[in-house]
Amino acid sequence: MIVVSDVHKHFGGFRAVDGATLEIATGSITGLVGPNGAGKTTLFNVIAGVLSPTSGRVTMDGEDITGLPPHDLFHRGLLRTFQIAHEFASMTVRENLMMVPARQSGETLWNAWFHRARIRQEEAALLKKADEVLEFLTIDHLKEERAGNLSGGQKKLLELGRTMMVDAKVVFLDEVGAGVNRTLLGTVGDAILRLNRERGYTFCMIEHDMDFIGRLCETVIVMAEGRVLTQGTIDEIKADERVIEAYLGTGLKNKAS
Amino acid sequence: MSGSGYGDRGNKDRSITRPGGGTMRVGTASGVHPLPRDDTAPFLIGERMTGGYGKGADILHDCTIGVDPGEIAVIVGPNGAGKSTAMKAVFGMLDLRGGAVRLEGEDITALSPQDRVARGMAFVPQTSNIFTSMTVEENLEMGAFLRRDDIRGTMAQVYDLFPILKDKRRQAAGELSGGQRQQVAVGRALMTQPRVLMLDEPTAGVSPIVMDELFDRIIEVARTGISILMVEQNARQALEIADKGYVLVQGSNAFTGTGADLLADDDVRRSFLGG
Amino acid sequence: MDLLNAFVALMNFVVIPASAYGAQLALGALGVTLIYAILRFSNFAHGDTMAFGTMVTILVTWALQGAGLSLGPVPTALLAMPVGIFGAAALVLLTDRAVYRFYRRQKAAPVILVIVSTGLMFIYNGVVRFIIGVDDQSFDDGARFVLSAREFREATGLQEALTLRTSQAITLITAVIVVALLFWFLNRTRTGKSMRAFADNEDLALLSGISPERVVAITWIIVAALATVAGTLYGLDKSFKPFTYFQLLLPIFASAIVGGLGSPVGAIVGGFVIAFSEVTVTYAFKKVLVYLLPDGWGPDGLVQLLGTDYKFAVSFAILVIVLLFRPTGLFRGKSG
Amino acid sequence: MRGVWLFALVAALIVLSGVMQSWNVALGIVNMGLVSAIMALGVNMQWGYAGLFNIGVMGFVALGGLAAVLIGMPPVAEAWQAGGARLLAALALGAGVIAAAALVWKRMAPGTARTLAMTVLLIGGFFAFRAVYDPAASAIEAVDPAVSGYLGGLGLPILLAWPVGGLLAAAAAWAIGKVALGLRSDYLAIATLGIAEIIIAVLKNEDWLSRGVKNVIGLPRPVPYEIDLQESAAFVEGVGALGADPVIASSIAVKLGYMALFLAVLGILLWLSQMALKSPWGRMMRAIRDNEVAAEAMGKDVTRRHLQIFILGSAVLGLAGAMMTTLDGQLVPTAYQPLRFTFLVWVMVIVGGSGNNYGAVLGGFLIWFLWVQVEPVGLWLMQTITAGLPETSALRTHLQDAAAHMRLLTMGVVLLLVLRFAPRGLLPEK
Amino acid sequence: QDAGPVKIGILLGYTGPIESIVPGMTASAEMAISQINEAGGILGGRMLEAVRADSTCIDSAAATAAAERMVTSDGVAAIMGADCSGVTGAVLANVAVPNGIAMISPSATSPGLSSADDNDLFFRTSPSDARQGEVLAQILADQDIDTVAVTYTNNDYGKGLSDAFIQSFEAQGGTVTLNAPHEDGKADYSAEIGALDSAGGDVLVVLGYGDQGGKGIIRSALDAGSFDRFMLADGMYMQSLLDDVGAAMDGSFGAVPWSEGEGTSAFQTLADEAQIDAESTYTRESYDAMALLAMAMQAAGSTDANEYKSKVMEVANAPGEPILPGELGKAMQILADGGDVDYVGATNVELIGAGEAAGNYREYVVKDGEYETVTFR
Ligand SMILES: Nc1ncnc2c1ncn2[C@@H]1O[C@H](COP(=O)(O)OP(=O)(O)OP(=O)(O)O)[C@@H](O)[C@H]1O
Ligand SMILES: Nc1ncnc2c1ncn2[C@@H]1O[C@H](COP(=O)(O)OP(=O)(O)OP(=O)(O)O)[C@@H](O)[C@H]1O
Ligand SMILES: CC(C)C[C@H](N)C(=O)O
Ligand SMILES: [Mg+2]
Ligand SMILES: [Mg+2]
Repeated sequence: MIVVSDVHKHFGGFRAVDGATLEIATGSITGLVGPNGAGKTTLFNVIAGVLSPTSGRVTMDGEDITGLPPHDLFHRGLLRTFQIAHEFASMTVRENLMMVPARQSGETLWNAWFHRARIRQEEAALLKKADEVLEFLTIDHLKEERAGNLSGGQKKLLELGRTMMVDAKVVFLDEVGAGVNRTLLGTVGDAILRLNRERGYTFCMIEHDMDFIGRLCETVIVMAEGRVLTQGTIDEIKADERVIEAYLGTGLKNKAS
Repeated sequence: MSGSGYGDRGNKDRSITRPGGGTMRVGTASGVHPLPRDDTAPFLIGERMTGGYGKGADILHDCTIGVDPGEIAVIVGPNGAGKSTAMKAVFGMLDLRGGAVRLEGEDITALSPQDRVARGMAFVPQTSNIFTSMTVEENLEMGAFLRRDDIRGTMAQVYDLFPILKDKRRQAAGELSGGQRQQVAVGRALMTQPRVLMLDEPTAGVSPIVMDELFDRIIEVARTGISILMVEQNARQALEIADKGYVLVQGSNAFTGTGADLLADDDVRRSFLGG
Repeated sequence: MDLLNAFVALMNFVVIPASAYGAQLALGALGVTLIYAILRFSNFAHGDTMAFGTMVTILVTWALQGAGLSLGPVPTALLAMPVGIFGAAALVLLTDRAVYRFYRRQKAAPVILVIVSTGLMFIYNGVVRFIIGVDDQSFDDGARFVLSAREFREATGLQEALTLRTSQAITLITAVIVVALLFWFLNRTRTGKSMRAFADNEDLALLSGISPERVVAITWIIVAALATVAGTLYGLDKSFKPFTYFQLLLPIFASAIVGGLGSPVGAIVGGFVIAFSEVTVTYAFKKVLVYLLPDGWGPDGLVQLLGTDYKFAVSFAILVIVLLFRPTGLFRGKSG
Repeated sequence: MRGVWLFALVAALIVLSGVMQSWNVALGIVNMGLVSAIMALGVNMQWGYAGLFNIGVMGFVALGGLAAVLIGMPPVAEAWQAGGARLLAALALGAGVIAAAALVWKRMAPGTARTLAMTVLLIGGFFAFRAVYDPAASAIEAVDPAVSGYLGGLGLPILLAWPVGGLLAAAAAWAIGKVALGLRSDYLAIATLGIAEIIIAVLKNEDWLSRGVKNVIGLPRPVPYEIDLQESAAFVEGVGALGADPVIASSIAVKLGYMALFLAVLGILLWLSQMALKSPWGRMMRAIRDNEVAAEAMGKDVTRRHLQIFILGSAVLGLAGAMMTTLDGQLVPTAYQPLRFTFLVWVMVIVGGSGNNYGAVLGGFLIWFLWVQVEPVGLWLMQTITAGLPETSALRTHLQDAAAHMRLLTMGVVLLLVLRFAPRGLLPEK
Repeated sequence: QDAGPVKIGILLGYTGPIESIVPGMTASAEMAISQINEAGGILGGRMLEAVRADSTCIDSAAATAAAERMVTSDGVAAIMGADCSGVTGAVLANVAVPNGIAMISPSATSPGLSSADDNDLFFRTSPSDARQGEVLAQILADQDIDTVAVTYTNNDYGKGLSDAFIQSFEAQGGTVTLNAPHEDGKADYSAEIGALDSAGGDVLVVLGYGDQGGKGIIRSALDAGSFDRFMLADGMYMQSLLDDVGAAMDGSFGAVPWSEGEGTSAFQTLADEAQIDAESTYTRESYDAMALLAMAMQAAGSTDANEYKSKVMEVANAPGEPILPGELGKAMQILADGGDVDYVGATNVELIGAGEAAGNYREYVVKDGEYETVTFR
């Protein structure tokens, strides 16, 4: 369980996150929604150790993880994707995935020089896994392509793919759906569900696509102006006046003629 | 760009910094003849475009997209289908190996992007579409760079459209949230008072309320006689307001029709619109 | 206690020389910073661009002197400077067309441009030495001093002298004018703003109808002007020798970086920070203290933090310290 | 394949200069080429693998050179007596002050109090240090300043200086890396440049250490002296049988000796680098280079990896520096110029192809060859151009005098040409 | 091989901080060669041939490479040079000693070279700076000046000379307020002058190069009004300095290796004929250095340094027939006949110790833009 208690993050005088308190239950898929600029990404960055909070605490399974560096959190099983894709542009798509798993013995120079056989074995296993993930994401034809040459949506898929390379405990997804084709997004949703059910991943996802959120998340947290506005099931949220006013709106006013 | 090798590893895609000139340009030199002039053709059309990045393989194959004044044309398709590429091609940021781009019947295939801006075309790219180090207001001013008249009116309209921007007008655009940046980007394009507005996934990452608002505005803008050409992954909403819809698959036109037609087509819905 | 003498000594040996040097560094650093901000690379050929502009100025100065023209107490070189600027601008525009433009079109990585500029540095360097030779060239004329040591002592009767060379005075005045002009241009004019937009996001600038080639050309012209002015002032104040201009590159970069690469204000502040730190840290404060303290209290030692042998290292030490506390320079320059 | 051709081309160029000029010249180029290749490997590790922009190459190379003195030269007993112990005490004191300051910085809460405490500690420490250090240094420097005036070295075999040079550079890199690696590219670059300048300033001015600008000459050699070979009957007989002149043969033999040593070092380093680059370690490094934020989020400890590669690359530079000083037989601090040691090595890496080890080696050889040969070629060119002009023509003398400067110009042109036609270097990364 | 010309290297700084005095040095050395060749060469008719190379004066690596090329590729039998102490020491240790080649330097004056590990291959026709330091200190003593500030060019020569000077000066009770180095080739010396001025002193002793940092220092000092008299060492002696700085130099003084007598005037005449400026520093020493090399080879009957190195002292010093400049042919004849010579040359050559000139200096003062002799020491 991830517990965020009274986290503040200020930029100069601006309070991007202003006292956010929330819980993400182990094994759940929790949605995080809210208007643009509500502080969702900033909160993610605080949890994932990219930004240090102005004040407040974040704990994971009771352990204080506030301010730990991202690589440390990764080793504790906390993964995240980026809203704006962060691919390794000059490496191939497949290498982008193969680099992910932690504690590869080949990442030590000593082994790279003197235990080459062991590395070869590990690499073969990694390669197989990476190819499976790519196939799943329908971009296996691009495995030798430089990741920098992918289309916007393909990069998003690659972001997601990285989280599938390891056994994570908690995965934070920052708008993986934005820019991804809806049909494919359906498949991605299936994958998330499967990872959640079969492997027990906990997910927390920022998303603006209510259908997608509705399909996956038991709990939805709504943020606005740096705080949690409300929390509930998708139906409760959709019915909440404040949420409609601040975030959902009432649909298109002008229809095309 | 993959072929040139001058790049930074990990450099962002700067394929649009390619004014004029290029390796393969349609015209007398390459031996491809401009297509015959056709007065019934749409106001802006990229016709039978074929081409790719740098010396790499073709990404577009005989792809055609077009739009008429006051019309909204929407391009949908799977990731990597070549939608963004097609937009860039229409805006002249890509070297075509075949086909032509015509505005008001005139062949503009050889024009540089900034000349196209001068002809009344505006484009909001999918990524890095704002001046991060400049304030929101300066971003808008830069949108109006080629205009010599008073821009205050237009700016007020943009602020009306996206009220949050007015609050943040003195803030560096790079400090905005994802959705806010998107709004700045569209605002900047509107500042040119274009005749054609090209948008590459303008609603990616914006909240539902802003998306609706944005679509509303796009309709309004279209009603003033401006042509709108946009790529969308929020395809259902987009096609609802579209006069024309194009489905691209692997660089070619797979389906073309009115927005309603496409929405009604089972195949299209299942394969591209998420059921 | 002799406040006046202490003050004069400090002015004479610290404030005035450091100000003039600082102004020269600032002008040089402005050029470097502009290239960095707008064309996005560290231009290692800048020192030699300065040398080239100065060389043209010198040649014209000689011609003018030969023709018997002069500006009275003001150095003739000021009259020749516009031609020098023109020459330097021609050189850099030509270079841009022949070299940089190609890489720009290829969207080459900044490091490639840095290395290309190293190549150009070699070439400019060779050309300058080829034309004017490797030696010191003197081209200052007119009155050497606004205020000379003897005059000052005679006039005031003080033990210490305050001297102000014409070149120092001109340096300070010109620097102020040039900087004011530059800032007005960048922040107030449309062209200036479009340059900032281009610096920020080249692709998008294009989509706003800003012509990159025009921005680039204007940038180079401004840089050439700054380089020539800085070089000429430096040459007037110190001496002209191609190799020294190459060496100037290091303090100039140090200035630009202390201030924050890409930030014009930073470049100016950086220039003065470097110049003053070089002079103060190695200045022996003994004399000043002797004047200030009561008789007999004066220090025996020199009260010098570091020997002048470390002068060069000092500016870098300052630089490193500044960077440790403000990793992108005093004025938050761009990075990477 | 392209690589094979290019290496063959460089080899041919060197052989050609052997035939046209002399084998001594050619071997001289080969030896410095080997050293340059190692330097280029070092820079390539930092830039090519990890994207660290280090332009303080010169400083690390100089530290290697210092190691050669500290290991190879015999100790100066008198100087040790005069102030050795005191000097060591001063250095220990200095290190203690810095450590204490670091401790204060770590332990105390941020704020004015901390800044103040640290400043006071540092300034007080500085004066205390000077009080102990200054007399010790002057006592040492007063010992027969014309020939020694320094502490001397350990008098150990000079080959030992090579790894020690690497260690010295690595230690410096560790210290620099700890403080400066957080900086972004251009800032890191200038910080390293600054630190290199400081290292050189210390070498130039701290006479007790390595005689400062008075230079240390006559370093011991790992290979025999020419004169000994010439005097050895066996050698003279041997080369006599080959019909060679003993003087020339002796100097060639000496150079071949160096070459064998250098080749062995380069070979080992190249193998290690290749293995590292091709392994998951190399992949991780490239990922970090491409996108630090993402690599960090993928569990890679970017800071530590940067430090690691910075230290490794610098150690290689130090090693090369020690080798070069051994080859030169002297430590001349004034010879460490950024143009020669930093820019030139960078040119080698970029022209060779950054990220590719073989590219770095190729660049090392090619650029060094050009650096040496461009001067005579320029001279020849000028003579040819001016051949038609009358002896007394002012233009002719001007042009011929200017020939020496053509070296820089030609270097520049070559560089631009290579970059134009092989933008990612002659042997690009993949 | 025994019939061809005998090559002798001339290794001087054609570029670098003393490039303005090197042409004169080369010309006089080559004048010695042509006189010998006109008189029939050495070793029974073999001609001498000069091979020039650039020592750069400061870049030891470049100088070593140049010397190495002379020895291995041109096959010189001896080296006349190098000029500046730093590069000379380097060439000696790295090239001359390993290859067994003798060197006679006309101008390397560092005291360290007296005790360098040279296998007896190194000589010089100029005195050690240990001597110059004494002379400079004496000049100050004679003028009752007891506090001075010192600045030296930051290299082997400057540092060595300042060490020697300060030692003598302090031994006689003088005070050095500050001993500050300066780098050559910089454009700005205000920091150095600031420190020197603050330290104070009656005169500023400048131990540098007259067309480099030394000149810059003097300029800066005059501009800032901090010193108006300077004491100059050998590296500062050049007309160009007086021409460039102008009237403000009047009253400054210094010393330069010099000699008078028959030999000097004979050289003067020869130099005038050949349009060489005999007054320029180290021209005489260069002539003598070259002459000594040739005579030593002749005396040994060999071009092998191991054989002729022991002859250098013999031909330079008594006993024997005195030889003046211009009489080199005669000397060769005497030596060929098995006689002995005592070379006087242009500088009254008298090699002492490990083979260096005993050292006479001319004390001068600058008056009306000219060097004016005060006395000889
Ligand atoms: N580095 C920064 N400096 C100043 N303000 C910032 C910075 N980063 C974010 N902000 C501000 O913080 C607020 C929250 O930004 P954040 O990116 O967290 O929003 P978000 O909820 O993720 O929105 P979106 O759905 O649009 O991505 C925004 O108003 C933004 O302008
Ligand atoms: N700069 C580039 N260089 C080379 N290939 C590229 C480049 N940009 C995109 N591609 C390739 O072109 C194809 C089409 O890309 P494009 O960006 O047009 O897709 P898209 O339809 O816009 O997809 P998305 O919906 O994901 O944005 C992709 O397969 C991609 O790999
Ligand atoms: C030519 C001279 C100025 C050289 C100087 N005497 C030296 O030893 O370096
Ligand atoms: Mg966000
Ligand atoms: Mg796209």
